[in-house]
Amino acid sequence: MDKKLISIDEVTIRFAGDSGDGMQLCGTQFSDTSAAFGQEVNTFPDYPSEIRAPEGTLYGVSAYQVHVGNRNINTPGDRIDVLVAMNASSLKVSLKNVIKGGILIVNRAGFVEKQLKLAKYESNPLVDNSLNEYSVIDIDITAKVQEILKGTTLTPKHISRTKNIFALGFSYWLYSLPLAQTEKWLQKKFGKKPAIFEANMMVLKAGYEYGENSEDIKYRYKINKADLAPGNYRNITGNEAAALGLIAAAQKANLPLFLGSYPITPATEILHHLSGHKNFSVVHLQAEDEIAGIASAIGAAYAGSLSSTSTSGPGLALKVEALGLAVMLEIPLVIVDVMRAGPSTGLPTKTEQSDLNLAIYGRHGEAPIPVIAAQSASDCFQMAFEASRIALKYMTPVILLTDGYLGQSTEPWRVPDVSTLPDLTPVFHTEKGYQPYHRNPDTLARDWAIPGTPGLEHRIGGLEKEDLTGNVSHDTANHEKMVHYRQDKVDGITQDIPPCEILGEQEGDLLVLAWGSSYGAIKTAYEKLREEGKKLSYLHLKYLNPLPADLGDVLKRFKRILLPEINLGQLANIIRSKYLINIEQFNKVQGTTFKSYEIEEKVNEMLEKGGN
Amino acid sequence: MDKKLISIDEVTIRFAGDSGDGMQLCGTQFSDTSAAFGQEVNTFPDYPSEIRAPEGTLYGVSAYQVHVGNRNINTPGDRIDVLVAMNASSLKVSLKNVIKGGILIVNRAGFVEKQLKLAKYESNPLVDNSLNEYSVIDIDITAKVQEILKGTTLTPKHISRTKNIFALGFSYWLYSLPLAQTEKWLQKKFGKKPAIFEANMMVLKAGYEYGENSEDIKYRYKINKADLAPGNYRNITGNEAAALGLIAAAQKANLPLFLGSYPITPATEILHHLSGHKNFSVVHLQAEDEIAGIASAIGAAYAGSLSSTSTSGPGLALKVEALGLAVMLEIPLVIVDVMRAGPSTGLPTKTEQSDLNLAIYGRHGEAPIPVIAAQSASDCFQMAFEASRIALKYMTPVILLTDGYLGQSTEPWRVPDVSTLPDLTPVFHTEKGYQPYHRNPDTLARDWAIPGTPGLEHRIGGLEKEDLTGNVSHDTANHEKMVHYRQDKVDGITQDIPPCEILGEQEGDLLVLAWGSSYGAIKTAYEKLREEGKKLSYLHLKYLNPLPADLGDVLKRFKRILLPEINLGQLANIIRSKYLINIEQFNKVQGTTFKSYEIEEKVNEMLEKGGN
Amino acid sequence: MVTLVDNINDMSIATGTNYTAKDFKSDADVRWCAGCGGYSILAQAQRVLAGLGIPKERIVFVSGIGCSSRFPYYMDVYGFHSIHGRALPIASGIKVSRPELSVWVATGDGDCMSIGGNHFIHTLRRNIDINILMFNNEVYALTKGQASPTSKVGQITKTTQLGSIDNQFNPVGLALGSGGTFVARTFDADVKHMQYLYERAAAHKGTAFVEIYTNCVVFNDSTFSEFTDRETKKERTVLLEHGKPLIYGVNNDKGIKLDGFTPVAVSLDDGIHSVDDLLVHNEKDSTLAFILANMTYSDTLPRPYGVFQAIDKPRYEENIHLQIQDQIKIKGEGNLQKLLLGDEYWEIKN
Amino acid sequence: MVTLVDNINDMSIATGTNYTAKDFKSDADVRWCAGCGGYSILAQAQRVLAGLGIPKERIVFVSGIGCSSRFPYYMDVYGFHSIHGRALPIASGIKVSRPELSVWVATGDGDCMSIGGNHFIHTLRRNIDINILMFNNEVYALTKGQASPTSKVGQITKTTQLGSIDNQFNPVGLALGSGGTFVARTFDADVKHMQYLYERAAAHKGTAFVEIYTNCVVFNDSTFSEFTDRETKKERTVLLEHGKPLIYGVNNDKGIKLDGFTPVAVSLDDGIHSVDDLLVHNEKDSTLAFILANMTYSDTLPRPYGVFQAIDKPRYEENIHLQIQDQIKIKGEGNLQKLLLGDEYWEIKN
Ligand SMILES: Cc1ncc(C[n+]2csc(CCOP(=O)(O)OP(=O)(O)O)c2C)c(N)n1
Ligand SMILES: Cc1ncc(C[n+]2csc(CCOP(=O)(O)OP(=O)(O)O)c2C)c(N)n1
Ligand code: SF4
Ligand code: SF4
Ligand SMILES: [Mg+2]
Ligand SMILES: [Mg+2]
Repeated sequence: MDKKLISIDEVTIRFAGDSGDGMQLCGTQFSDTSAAFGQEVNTFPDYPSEIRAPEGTLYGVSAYQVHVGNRNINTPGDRIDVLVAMNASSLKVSLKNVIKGGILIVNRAGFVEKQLKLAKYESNPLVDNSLNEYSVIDIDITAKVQEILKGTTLTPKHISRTKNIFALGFSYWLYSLPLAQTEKWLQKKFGKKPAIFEANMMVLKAGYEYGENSEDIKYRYKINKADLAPGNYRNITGNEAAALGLIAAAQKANLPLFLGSYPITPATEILHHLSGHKNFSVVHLQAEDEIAGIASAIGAAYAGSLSSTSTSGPGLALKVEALGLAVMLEIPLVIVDVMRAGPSTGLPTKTEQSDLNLAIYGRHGEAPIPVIAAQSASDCFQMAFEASRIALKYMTPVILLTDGYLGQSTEPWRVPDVSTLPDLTPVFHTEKGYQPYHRNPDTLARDWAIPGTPGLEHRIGGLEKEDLTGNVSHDTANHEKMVHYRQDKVDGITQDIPPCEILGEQEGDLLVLAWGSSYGAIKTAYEKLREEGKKLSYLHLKYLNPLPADLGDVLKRFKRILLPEINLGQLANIIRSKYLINIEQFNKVQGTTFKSYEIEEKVNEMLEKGGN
Repeated sequence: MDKKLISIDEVTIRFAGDSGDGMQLCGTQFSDTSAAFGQEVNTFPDYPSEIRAPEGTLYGVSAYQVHVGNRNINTPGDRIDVLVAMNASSLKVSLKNVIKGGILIVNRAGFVEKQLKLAKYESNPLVDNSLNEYSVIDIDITAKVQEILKGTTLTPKHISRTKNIFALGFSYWLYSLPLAQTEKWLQKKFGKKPAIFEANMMVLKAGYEYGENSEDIKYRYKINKADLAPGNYRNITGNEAAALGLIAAAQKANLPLFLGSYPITPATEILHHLSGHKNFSVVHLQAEDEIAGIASAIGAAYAGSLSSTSTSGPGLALKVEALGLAVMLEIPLVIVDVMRAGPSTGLPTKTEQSDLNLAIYGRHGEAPIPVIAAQSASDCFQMAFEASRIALKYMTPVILLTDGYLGQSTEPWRVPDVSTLPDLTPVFHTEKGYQPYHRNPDTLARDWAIPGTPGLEHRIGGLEKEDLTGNVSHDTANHEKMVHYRQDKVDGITQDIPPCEILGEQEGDLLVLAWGSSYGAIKTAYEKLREEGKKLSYLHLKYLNPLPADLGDVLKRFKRILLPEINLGQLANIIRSKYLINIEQFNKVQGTTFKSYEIEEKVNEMLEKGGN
Repeated sequence: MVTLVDNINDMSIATGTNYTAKDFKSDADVRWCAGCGGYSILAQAQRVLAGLGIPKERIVFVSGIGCSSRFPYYMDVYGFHSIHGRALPIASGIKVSRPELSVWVATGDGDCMSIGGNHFIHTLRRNIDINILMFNNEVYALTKGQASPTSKVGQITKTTQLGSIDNQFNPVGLALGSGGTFVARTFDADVKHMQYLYERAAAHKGTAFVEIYTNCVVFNDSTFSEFTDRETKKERTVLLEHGKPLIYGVNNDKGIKLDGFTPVAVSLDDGIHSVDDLLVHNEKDSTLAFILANMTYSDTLPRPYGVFQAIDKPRYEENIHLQIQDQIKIKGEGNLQKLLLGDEYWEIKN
Repeated sequence: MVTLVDNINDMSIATGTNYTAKDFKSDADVRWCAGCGGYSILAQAQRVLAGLGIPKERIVFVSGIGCSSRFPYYMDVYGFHSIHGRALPIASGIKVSRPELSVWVATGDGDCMSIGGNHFIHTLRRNIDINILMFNNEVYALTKGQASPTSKVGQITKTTQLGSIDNQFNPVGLALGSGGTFVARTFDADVKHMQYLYERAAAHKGTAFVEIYTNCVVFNDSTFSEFTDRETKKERTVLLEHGKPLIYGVNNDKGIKLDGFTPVAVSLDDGIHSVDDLLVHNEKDSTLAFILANMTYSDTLPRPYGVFQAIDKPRYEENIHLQIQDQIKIKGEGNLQKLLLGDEYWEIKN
């Protein structure tokens, strides 16, 4: 049948179904295919917080959202253009985010009485006209796969499990994407079970052909390839990227990598990844708690590893005392905090930017620690590497902030050529005449000698250290000197971080200032507004302590500064106290990152209203 | 013999000797006597950090400094007017703080060869003219007491131990103070051992008479009584005062008092005191660690006690996660942090104001907690009471900051009439229809029902709570609402705290702004400068989060604001970010509080140099 | 001083206690996976509490974080879902400050023995009268499958992809080593025995520790099946009953005797051994409890369950209140004014 | 990959090891009170280490906070005076990342068993090869005298002014309950035996726990005197020696026999008992270790000291490095570029 082929720039498609329906697979396959095809992609999985919620319930819905397009794809999409809903609950839960006029691809078999009841529908939305504002593509996928696989050796249960593959095939057809990527993946996964492989391929193709053959469907879409820099690409989550960043840094530092960690949502995958790369000599200890996690990492750092610990807010809270020790010891250590919504246990699976205060200020005594933040999933690689670089060069613990959103979301990552990554090899002191607290005059980093080095036996610890010798000192003037050294060392890192990179006007009326995972939404909004001819500038901070040396000057060049944060204004307060400058806050504390339209609206509002 | 009686306003006398020499006793007796006589008094003990350092060593010196006068005595004295030195090491250690022309009362027997060597003296300072700039009163106290007690039944060891009493008697003579107070004390202490009592009295009187009879001594001094408000007075340390403040609050709240704590210098005495008042029904648990300390306190608060935990920096660091829980639970809890010099173990016996950041910002997530600070030893009573009041009224944890200096120092305290203390009795919810997160519209405090109340069984915890019901809620809009409630509740306490009390001009050129234990030194300097006719104002903050409602206006009324702190500027940053106002910092991080002359000099320098 | 707390305590005496299990069910939907061992543990708790005669409002359930720690939401008593690992010190604060409350803790092997390990050993040491129900599923379930301190050596989890290399705690041994006064083990599948142990735990004065082997269908399915499956249970477990010989086996044809102090399995049909040769359990014997605990991970001996030890020791909360009463007797109820004045005060007159 | 760390390791092999105790003395003044038990513990450590043949630079001493924890300052090896309670996880990080180092921990009863309790039980569980010297003075000394978890019931301290009401840990029992593989006890006053245990601890593969009864002259003077005073020691203690019967008494005239599994004291002069009746110690028997541990606070039985248990179990640090070597064998040494590319990458061409 002939269909009208419509060329579009982007689409947001959400695969939603029951936890057992394989929606995560649909989503990852769709995004891999579109990325490999050459489009820009950004995704976000949305699991239920229950491990295995009862079938068909509202809180048991599992979804995966994919945003693809030919440019400016920095978020998983604010609103849904296409919803694949495998049952009633998944429709109920997601519909509010579908744009009016959007496409609903529904599995009719998921809207029988029992499912409707679980979804708390009074009547069947597929027949009660409540979906009139949408294009509904209503397929009895369950019946289809039964039909397709009737003759095979697959059990009815197995057959039913291929529903998602049908939906996937249909989606490929709808967006003119090839089946090859998924075929390859199925081959790999079921290579040893050809019957299952064949069955899946049959269903995949049937889904594809269903689109081709259906009389009801008059359109299909096409999105051009994006203009991507040449290179090798892969999809990656923030948590995996952070883990790889640490491994890369250790390799580049010629040091063994150590991770002392305790599982916690949404940071656990860092531990999973690092415990799974033993042929990279990654040594890990799943500790009895977060304190032992960081303490063991401190021990390994002292002994000469590139050492790290990964956690989320409640765990960072428990590491506070040991962080102070790391400051006093002046040893390299990377702490990755994948932030989640607090306070306390809060909303463990939701994201938030509210650990910044804790990261910067959360120590007793004067105990400065550099704090940096990743801006996107793949940037977690870059920033984990950078945290390691700073830690080794300045002999200091470094806190890397990512968040639940970055940790779980994926985007294509242009994999760096490892030979281009800088060398991080530290210089261990091995000569006689070692003074543990003698400092490099440029960096103020102290000299590092590790156990095993003959003749350099020395003692360090948490009591105040005497300048140069590192002996315990109760001398009050020495204490003040050391307090200043520690502060100056961290402050001095400003010399070593890139100056502010302002997008848009270099001075002017309105600067949007941000950090962390808000990047995607703001970048999208910024591009859109610029295309509309709006005058605004955007500065995204990746270094939060110390702040870039030129930030004060930059801020003064703008009349108004808007600072969106997923907290009550933590960075805003820091900027205010440092530069005595007025900041307009835009805060959202709803466990999700910004939507780009929220930023757009806010900026438009400010641009219209004019000066404050 | 006739001596010239010189009238003076104040004197700082320091009793210094070996750890075993009984210098703490000398100091407390002298201060008790002078306080009971009607003078103003302020004291500070200075122990060695070793438990029992070898005899005669420099680091084994134990001292007790007493500052008495007829007005404006707010510190233990910047510089020493009179040093009692029982041995060579104690002279060596203290001499640098003695004013030129000051009086040195030395025990000649403590300057024999062995002692000189331990003190690292090349030659005997008593004979080598190195003390020419001082008035040296050189007595062989050891020989004196041997002579006096020759006939008694006391062993030589016991006899030698009375040396301090001789020095005390002589000091009383020198400053025209009566022996009665010490006689009473000796009576009480040795009532059952009349021989020892008698011996001590003989020595005490002999010391007194030595002054009267010595030909070398031409002067004695007299300090008039201070103009004190009538009432009952006692000397008290900050740690004891804090403990009593909690007991008083519990009594006034008609609640049992619970303390869950773990020993740590310099906060341990709070635990000592509270575990020692069982007839006040104080229930304490010396926990296995600081986490269990606060966790047990949270449990007791949940169960209906006025609940508290006491600690110092490293311990507060460990309580960070549990503090977040207390915020989410919205239960009353008092956390006393007796700050010491950090980071890490730092200088455990030295004071610092560097836990303010941790107290205010040290939680993951948005987790506001009210923070207040005591300004003097006796003020710890008042502020512990106030912390309890806020905790119970607003259903919130409250952090009270004191420090090692306040905790150990003593000053006379005008004991309040307990009937004048406000009633703090909370209202427990007991009626049906209980909603755990229903709030009092004025305070935003939630309703409190405790276990044991029939029909009000309910569940709370660390996950985000639904408004009103307190059920677990993953709803994102609810989360934002609750985040704001918690913040607004703490911010709203401004309505309930006194407005700023500015000393001096209510507007003008220079405002000294301060908090915590700097009070004594600044108040002293302020009074002195005002007497000299200088124009300046002084505002001491006791409420740090939230800050007083009128603070912003107040600050704007001054051209320059000086903020002295024993840290690198933690309050200064908070003030800056809140009011976007320029603050001139004056920071000292040497493990001791300010000297009043340091403040004087700084203020004078600013007044001379003029505007910035 | 009659406090508000006292008043509230008085009120609760009036409450009727003719409960059924249903009275202990809260409104909250139980959100464990279908097949999770938690359901049975919960149902038995509701059943047993109904029969204890304790007014509902006097009962408090505290938990940490984990699948198991969601327990308090499902019980219609006072409930406190706290933070990871801290249920025991929180419960301690409740019990020490309000000894008249019946305080229970629901916890997991991770919550109790990993991050909460220190509180565990110290609570047992102080012997505070708390009843601990530890769901041991030998895995971290809520965080989706990592090794816990009770995971088997070689167990594959997301953090031990090549098999766990941490040695396994024996929770009963750890409890005994900490001075635990009531130490017991049961299975989620053994409804009656679970009920029996809950009753015993409730009756015990001092900390009662009940380890419950709990099936996690998702992350560690069937790990205890040899002990719980009808076919193998009788051969692979032995029930400890005070005063009774240790007999087991499908036909009750096997037993445990001591060879010196080493337990060995014997057949009662071998013509050599009879019931009289068998070890007779004694809950009061701390040494025996250790011997039995040491059988835990044996491949050849059956896994013991039941009450390993039930002995009497001083309880912190009781003694502190005794000290308080004592001091009040000796010194009189505290007089605040006198306390503030202290021993050495003076008067300044006008 | 030959790392810098490897290079440094190579350098140290050249070092001579003809040490005397003096080589292990650092420059720092020892600042314990005169008469403190620490002096002897320190001197023996210096003596024993000199004889071990381990290059000084390969030895690391880690401690927490307490009088006891000042230990590393006095030893001229790599020293790490950390924070309260965390010596063991820090030492674990050192040992797991650098298994070739000889890692020791000096700690106190408060540092190790109070705030550090969780790390203690988990270190023993993992059996990481660390030698723990725990100075047990049954008090918090550095903070000037509060009760510790090993303080006696009834002990008067600043926080237990009416006598402690916390039950007392038995460190040996707790260590055994945690799965400790080498568990021993000695006295500060018994110079030779201390040396012997240090040597045994050093030789043991896995965590070695040595409890040292230590006199604190200031805050808990003479609390162990019945076990250390010449007059009473022989009657109040019994030495455990592998393969030897448990004999004690001034005239070696008493012994311990087992009555079932209950240890009882018997006289060898009573005409009834002979040495053959006595319990023979076996370090390899975990059950026996518990039985002996349970004698600890008995008033009628002598206090056992020596090696309660010395058994072999897998060590975490060894196994993780084996897994690493294994994986390298199987997969080849990690190729960073390949790792970053992952399994599913694609190329975008110009
Ligand atoms: C401080 C802190 N660390 C880590 C976590 C993450 N966490 C939640 S539950 C859990 C383990 C639960 O295991 P277990 O107690 O055995 O409970 P189960 O889910 O198996 O019943 C962990 C590590 C947390 N919530 N808080
Ligand atoms: C986090 C923290 N809590 C508390 C303290 C205070 N503190 C220092 S040592 C100590 C107890 C030491 O007892 P122990 O380990 O038995 O050592 P000892 O002095 O008796 O040798 C305490 C509570 C601290 N330094 N840090
Ligand atoms: S994941 Fe396991 S423990 Fe958690 S609810 Fe499911 S079956 Fe139970
Ligand atoms: S206080 Fe006790 S433990 Fe500390 S140094 Fe002195 S004697 Fe030793
Ligand atoms: Mg578990
Ligand atoms: Mg001790």
